[in-house]
Amino acid sequence: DGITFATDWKAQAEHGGFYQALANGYYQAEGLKVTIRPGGPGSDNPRLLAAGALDIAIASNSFQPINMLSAGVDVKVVMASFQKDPQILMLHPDDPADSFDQLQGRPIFISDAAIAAFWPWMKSKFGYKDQQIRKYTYSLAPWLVNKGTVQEGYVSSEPFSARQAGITPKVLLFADAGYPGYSGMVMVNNSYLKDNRQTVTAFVRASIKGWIDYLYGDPAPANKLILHDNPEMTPELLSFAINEIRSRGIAGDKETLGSMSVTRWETFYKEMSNLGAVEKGVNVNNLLVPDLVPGLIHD
Amino acid sequence: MTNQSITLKDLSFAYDDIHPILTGLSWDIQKGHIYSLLGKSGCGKSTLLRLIAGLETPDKGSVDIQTNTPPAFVFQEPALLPWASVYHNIKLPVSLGAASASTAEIESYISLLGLDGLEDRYPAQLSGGQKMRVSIARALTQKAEILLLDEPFAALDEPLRFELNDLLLSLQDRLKMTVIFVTHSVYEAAYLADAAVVLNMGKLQSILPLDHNRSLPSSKQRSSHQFADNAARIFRALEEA
Amino acid sequence: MTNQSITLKDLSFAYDDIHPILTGLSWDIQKGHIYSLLGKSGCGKSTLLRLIAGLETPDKGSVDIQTNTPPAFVFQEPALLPWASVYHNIKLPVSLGAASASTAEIESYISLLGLDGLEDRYPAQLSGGQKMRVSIARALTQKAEILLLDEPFAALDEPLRFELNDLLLSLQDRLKMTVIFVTHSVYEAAYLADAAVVLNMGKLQSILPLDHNRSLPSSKQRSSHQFADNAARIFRALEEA
Amino acid sequence: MIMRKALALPLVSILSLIILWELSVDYFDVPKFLLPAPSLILCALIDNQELFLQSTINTLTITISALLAALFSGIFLALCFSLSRTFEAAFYPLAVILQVTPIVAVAPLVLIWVGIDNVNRALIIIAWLAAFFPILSNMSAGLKSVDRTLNDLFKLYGASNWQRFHLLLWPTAMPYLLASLKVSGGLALIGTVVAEFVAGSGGAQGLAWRILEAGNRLQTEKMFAGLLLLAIIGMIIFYAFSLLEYRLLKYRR
Amino acid sequence: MIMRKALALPLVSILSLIILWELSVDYFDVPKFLLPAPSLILCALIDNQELFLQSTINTLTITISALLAALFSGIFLALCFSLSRTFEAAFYPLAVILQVTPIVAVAPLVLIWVGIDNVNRALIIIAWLAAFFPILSNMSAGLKSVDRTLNDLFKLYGASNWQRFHLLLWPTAMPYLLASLKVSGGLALIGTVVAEFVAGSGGAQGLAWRILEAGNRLQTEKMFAGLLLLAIIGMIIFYAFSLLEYRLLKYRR
Ligand SMILES: Nc1ncnc2c1ncn2[C@@H]1O[C@H](COP(=O)(O)OP(=O)(O)OP(=O)(O)O)[C@@H](O)[C@H]1O
Ligand SMILES: Nc1ncnc2c1ncn2[C@@H]1O[C@H](COP(=O)(O)OP(=O)(O)OP(=O)(O)O)[C@@H](O)[C@H]1O
Ligand SMILES: [Mg+2]
Ligand SMILES: [Mg+2]
Repeated sequence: DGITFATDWKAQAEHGGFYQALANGYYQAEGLKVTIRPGGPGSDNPRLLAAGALDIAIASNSFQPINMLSAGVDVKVVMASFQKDPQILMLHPDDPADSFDQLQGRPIFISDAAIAAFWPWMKSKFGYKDQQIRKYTYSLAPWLVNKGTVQEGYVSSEPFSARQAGITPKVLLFADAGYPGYSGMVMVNNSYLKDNRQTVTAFVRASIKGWIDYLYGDPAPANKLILHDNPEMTPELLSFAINEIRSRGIAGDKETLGSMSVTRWETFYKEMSNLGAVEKGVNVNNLLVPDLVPGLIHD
Repeated sequence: MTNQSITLKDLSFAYDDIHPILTGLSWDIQKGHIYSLLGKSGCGKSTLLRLIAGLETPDKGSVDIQTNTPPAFVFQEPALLPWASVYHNIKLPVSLGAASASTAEIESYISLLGLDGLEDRYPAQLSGGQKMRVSIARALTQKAEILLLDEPFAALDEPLRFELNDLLLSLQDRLKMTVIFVTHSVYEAAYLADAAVVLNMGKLQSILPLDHNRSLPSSKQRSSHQFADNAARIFRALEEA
Repeated sequence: MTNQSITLKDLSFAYDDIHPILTGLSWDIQKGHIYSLLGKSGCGKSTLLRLIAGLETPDKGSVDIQTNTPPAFVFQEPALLPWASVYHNIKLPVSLGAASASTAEIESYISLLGLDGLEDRYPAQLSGGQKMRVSIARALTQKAEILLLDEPFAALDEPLRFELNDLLLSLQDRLKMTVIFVTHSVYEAAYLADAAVVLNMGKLQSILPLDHNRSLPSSKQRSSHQFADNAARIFRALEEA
Repeated sequence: MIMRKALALPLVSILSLIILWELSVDYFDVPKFLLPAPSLILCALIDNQELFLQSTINTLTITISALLAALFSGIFLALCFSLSRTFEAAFYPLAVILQVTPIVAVAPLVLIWVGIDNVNRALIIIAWLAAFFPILSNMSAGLKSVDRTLNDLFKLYGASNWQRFHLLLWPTAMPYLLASLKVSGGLALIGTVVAEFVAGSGGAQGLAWRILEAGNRLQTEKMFAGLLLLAIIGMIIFYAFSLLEYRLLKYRR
Repeated sequence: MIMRKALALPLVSILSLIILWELSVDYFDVPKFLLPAPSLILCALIDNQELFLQSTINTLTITISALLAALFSGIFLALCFSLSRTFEAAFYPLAVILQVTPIVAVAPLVLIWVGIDNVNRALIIIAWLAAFFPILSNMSAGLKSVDRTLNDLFKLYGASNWQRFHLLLWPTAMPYLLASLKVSGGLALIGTVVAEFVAGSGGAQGLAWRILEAGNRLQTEKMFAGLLLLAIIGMIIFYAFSLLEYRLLKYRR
C-alpha cells in the first residue's frame, strides 16, 4: 500500500532529498510507494496529522511537534533534514545593522507561522516588541520599497528573490545566533508508526539516502520533478538553494545527515518553555524513537 | 333555504383597535342572484368582499359558503402579474388548476373584452382600462359559481361599460352564478342588480330588491320607467346613509 | 391669442412602431377653461395628458405651455409614496418646493376630501377611494395654473363625487386654472366641463362647447334642461366614435 | 410577541446545537484539537477574558469603520451609476475587478500605498474591499426598481437630484440596501479578520491574531473561543440590521 | 444600440486604464516587482499559456460548481425560511455563523471531513461557503417583497406551494436574486481562490497557485497575469448576469 508524505510548501529545494529519493527509485527499492503531497500557506500539517487525516508529514520547525505533544497528540519525530533551521532575517544592503540585537524597534515582515514559533524567542533574546511585527504574506514588495525594514525568510529562498529585484540583501541566520531548533523534520502519527514501523524505517532510510545524493551527488533527477510540480520554480533558484544549504551547513555533515540529538531537543525545550513560547510540562523524549534507524538519534 | 349560497352571520371585523369596519353584519346571499353593493368610499365594501372570499378572518361571526369552486374575485386594482403577458395573466386560473377553460374559451373572453391584439403585451404596456379588462377576463375564465367584483367597470368608457354589463347579464343567465359587485354608479346598479345593497356604519343599511323586464332590449330597459324607479330608490337609500 | 394657455400642434406619438396612438392632433387649450376628455378605453387619453405634462416627448409636432408653475397631475393610479403617511404624501409638492401651501391650507384640503383622521395612515392602510382622494388633495395643494386629472373621481361614491365636482368648480371660480380632466362619466362631463373633447383614432374628433347656468344651485343644474342637452350631445359624439 | 419569538427561537436553536455538540464530542470521543467541547471553549474564553476583550474591541473598530466606508461608497457609487449610464459602463468593471482580486495579492500593495506604519488604515481598506460590492450591487438594483409613475411625479415637480434621491430613490432602494447590509455586515467582519491575517501588525492584535496563534499552537479550544466571539459579533450585526429592516419596512404593505 | 454602448464603454475604459498604466510605469520608472507594465504581463501570459489555461479551467470548474451549489442551497433555504418563521428563526443564525467564520479556520475541518484526497470537494465546499449567503439574504428579502394582492389572488385560487413558488415568488424575487448573483458570482470565484490557498495541496493547480507562488518568487508579471485572468473571469460572470438581468426584467416596467 502507498504512503502519502505531506510537505509544508510547494515543491522546492528544501524538499529536495525526498524528491531525489522518489526520482532515483530509493523508495521503490525499499518497497515503498510514496506520493509527495505539496503543501502551501494554509496547509496545516499539525492539525491534519492530529486529526488522523495525515500519517506522515514535514514538521517545519521544532515548535510544531512540541505543541502537538502538549495538545495531547501522540506524535513522533523520526528524522531532521536540516540541522540548522534555514530561517533568516534579511536586511537591505546598505543597512547599518549587522546583527540581530541591532534591530530593535524596526518593522519586521514576518509570517504567521513564524510569529507563533520563533517570535517569542526573538523577543526575549533580542528585545524585540510586538509593535515591530508586519505581516509577511509571501510578497517581498513591501520590504523592498521600505528601506530600513526587516524581512523574515528562508536562507535558500527569499535572498534569491531579492536579488532578482536587484538587491543583494544582508542575511542573518537564526541558527548562527544560537537558535537551537531542527528543521525539515519528518513527523509521524504514533499509532501509524506502531503498525508500520518497517515502512517508516524504510522511508527514513531512503529519504536520508535521497538527501545525501541530492546535496552531494547530482540533484538533476529531483530538480526535474520539482520543476514539474511547481511551474514557478526555476533552475537558477534551485541551484542557489542547494548552494546555500551546502555552504552554510544547513543539513550538517554528510555522515550525520538526518540525525537528531536528545540533548539538543531538551535544550531547545528548556529554552523555549522558559520563554513561554511553549507549554510547560512536556517531556520531549516522547517525541523521539531511539532505535528506529540505528544511530540517527544520539545523546 | 337550499338556494342560499352564502350566509354571513353577525360579522364583525376591524383592522385595528380604534376603527371598527363591520359591526355585526348579517346577510343571506341567494344563489344565482346579482347584488350590487354600494356605500361611501371607505365604508368597508372591499373589506366585506375580502371576508366573503376568505381573505380576511372575521373577528366575530361567521361566513358560510356552499360552493365547490373558489369564488372569482376582481380586485379594485387590476392585480396582474407584471412579468406575464396579457394572455398568461388571463390564463392564470387555468394554469393554477382553479378553472378549466379551453383555449378557445379564453380567446373568446379576450375578444369579448376588446383585448384582441394585446395578448402578447405586458401589463406595463396597457392603459388603465385595458388592465382592468384583463383582470375581468381572468375572473370570467374561472367560470366560478360566485363572482366578487370590486368596481370592475369604473375605469371603462360608457359604451364599453354598457356592453360589459350586458355580457355579465347574459353569462349570468346561462350559468346562474351568484354575483356581488361593488359599484359607485347608481345607474349601473339599477340596471344590473337583482338587489341593491347599501353598506353603512358597519352594517347593511338596506337591501332593495329591484325589478327588471329582461325581455326588453337593453337600450329600452335603460330608458324604462322601472329603471328610473330603481335608480331613484337607490339614490334615496344612499341619501339616508 | 393671449388667453391660450396650451397649444398642441400636429402632435404624433407612438409607444412602438406598430400602434400609433396620436396622429397629428392639434388643440388650442384656452386659459381658465375646464375641459373633459372622453374616449374609448385605450384610445390615448392618459398618453395625451402625459404629453401635455411633458412626461413623454412627441414623435412629431409640439406642445407649447405658457405657465410658470408645473401642472398638477392626478394620475389614473393613486401614485402615492408607500413609505410616507397620508399627510406627508399630500405635502409632497410643498416639500419639493413645487408649491407653497401653508399647513392650514393643507389641512383644509384634507378636510374637504374627507380624509380627517387618516393623516397618519400609510397608503397600504387606505381603501381604493381614500388613496385616490389623497392623490387629489396632493394635486390641489399645488395650486397650479394647469390641472391634469386622469379619472380622478372614478373610484368615489356618487354623493362624494358630486361634492368634489362642486369643490373643483368653486376652486376654478376663484383661481381660474385651466383644467383638463379625463372621465368616463358623460354626466360628470356634462356638469363640469366648459367643453367636452372626444378623442378618437389619434385625433380630437370633436370639441363640444357646453353651456351652464352656474347661478343655479348644483342640484338644480343637474336636473336642468341644459344639463340633459349637454349630456345628450356628448353621448351622440361618443356614438359617432 | 413576534419580536420575542424571533429572539427566543435562535437562542433555543443555538443552545440545543451547543448541547448536542457537547454530548457528541463526549460520546464519540472526538479529539479536542479537531473539535473541542463547548465547555472547554467557554473555559478558554473566561481564562483569557482580558486578552479576548481587547482583541474584540480592535476587530470591532475596524469592522465598523470598514462597514461605514462600504456603506457610503457603495451608495454613492450606485447613485452616480444611476445618474449616468456612461459612468456606470465605464466604472462598474473596475468595481468588479476589485471584488474578484484576492486580498492576499492586494494586501502588499495596500500596505505599501498607505505606508507600513498605518496598519489600521490598511486593515480598513482591505475590509472595505470585501464589504462594499454587495452594497453597490444591491443599491444599483434597488435604484432601478423605482416605480415609473412616482418617478414621473418627481419629474413633474421639478425635484432636484438631491430631493429625488432622499425622498424617492433612497426609500425605494431601502429593502435592497437592508438585504445587502446583512451581507456586508458579515463581509466587513470577515474582511477585517482576513485583513488582520494578511496585513495585521503586532501592535493592535485583533481576533485573527488570537485565532491564528491558538491554531498554530494547537490550542483549539482557544481558537474556537475566538471563532465564537466572531460568531457573536456577526450575529449582533446581523440582527441589528434585521431589526432595522423590521422597523423600516413595517408600514410598506 | 444600448447593448453595444454597454459593451463598448467598459472596453474603452479598461483599455484607457491599461494605456495609462503602461505609460506611467514607464514614466515613473515603477519597479516591476511592484507593478509590472501591462505589456510584460501579456508576455508572461503568452509564454505560459498552457499552464494558465489549465489553471483557469481548474479554477473555473470549482467556481461554477460552487456557484451552482450556492444558488440552489440559497434559494432553497430562503424558501424554507419564507414558509416557516420558526424554521427561519431557528436556522438563520447558523447561516450567519457560517458566513462570519474565517475560512482558514474551517478549512482543516472541511478537509478532514471530505477526506484529504478529495481536495476538489473541499474546495467546492469552501467556495460555496463564501458564495451562498448573499443569495440567501437577497432571496429572503425578495420573497418578502411579494405584492399583497397578488398573494391574495394565489390564495384564492388555492395555489399549491410549488405553484406559488414558481409563478409568484420566483418572479417577484428575481430582481433581488439577480443582484445577489452578481455578488455571489464574484464571491464564488474569490472563494475558490482562497480555498485553493488554504486547502489546496500544492498539487492542485488553480490560479491561486500561479498568483501566490509567482508572487512569492517575485515573478510579479506572472502573478499579475494570474490576477488578470481572475479579473477576466470575474467580468465574464458579472456581465453574463447583467445580460440575464436585462433580458429578464425588460418587460417589467
Ligand atoms: N408602455 C407602453 N407600450 C406600448 N403601448 C402602450 C404603453 N402604454 C400604453 N400603451 C398603449 O397606448 C394606448 C393608449 O394608452 P392610454 O393609457 O393613453 O389609454 P387611455 O385612453 O388612457 O385608456 P384608459 O381609459 O383605459 O385609461 C393603449 O392602447 C395602450 O395599450
Ligand atoms: N390595512 C388596513 N389597516 C387599517 N385600516 C384599513 C386597512 N385597509 C383598509 N382600512 C380602512 O378600512 C376601511 C374600509 O376599507 P375598504 O377598502 O373596505 O373600503 P371601501 O368601502 O372598499 O372603500 P372604497 O370605495 O374607497 O374602495 C377604510 O376606512 C380604510 O381606511
Ligand atoms: Mg374598495
Ligand atoms: Mg388612461
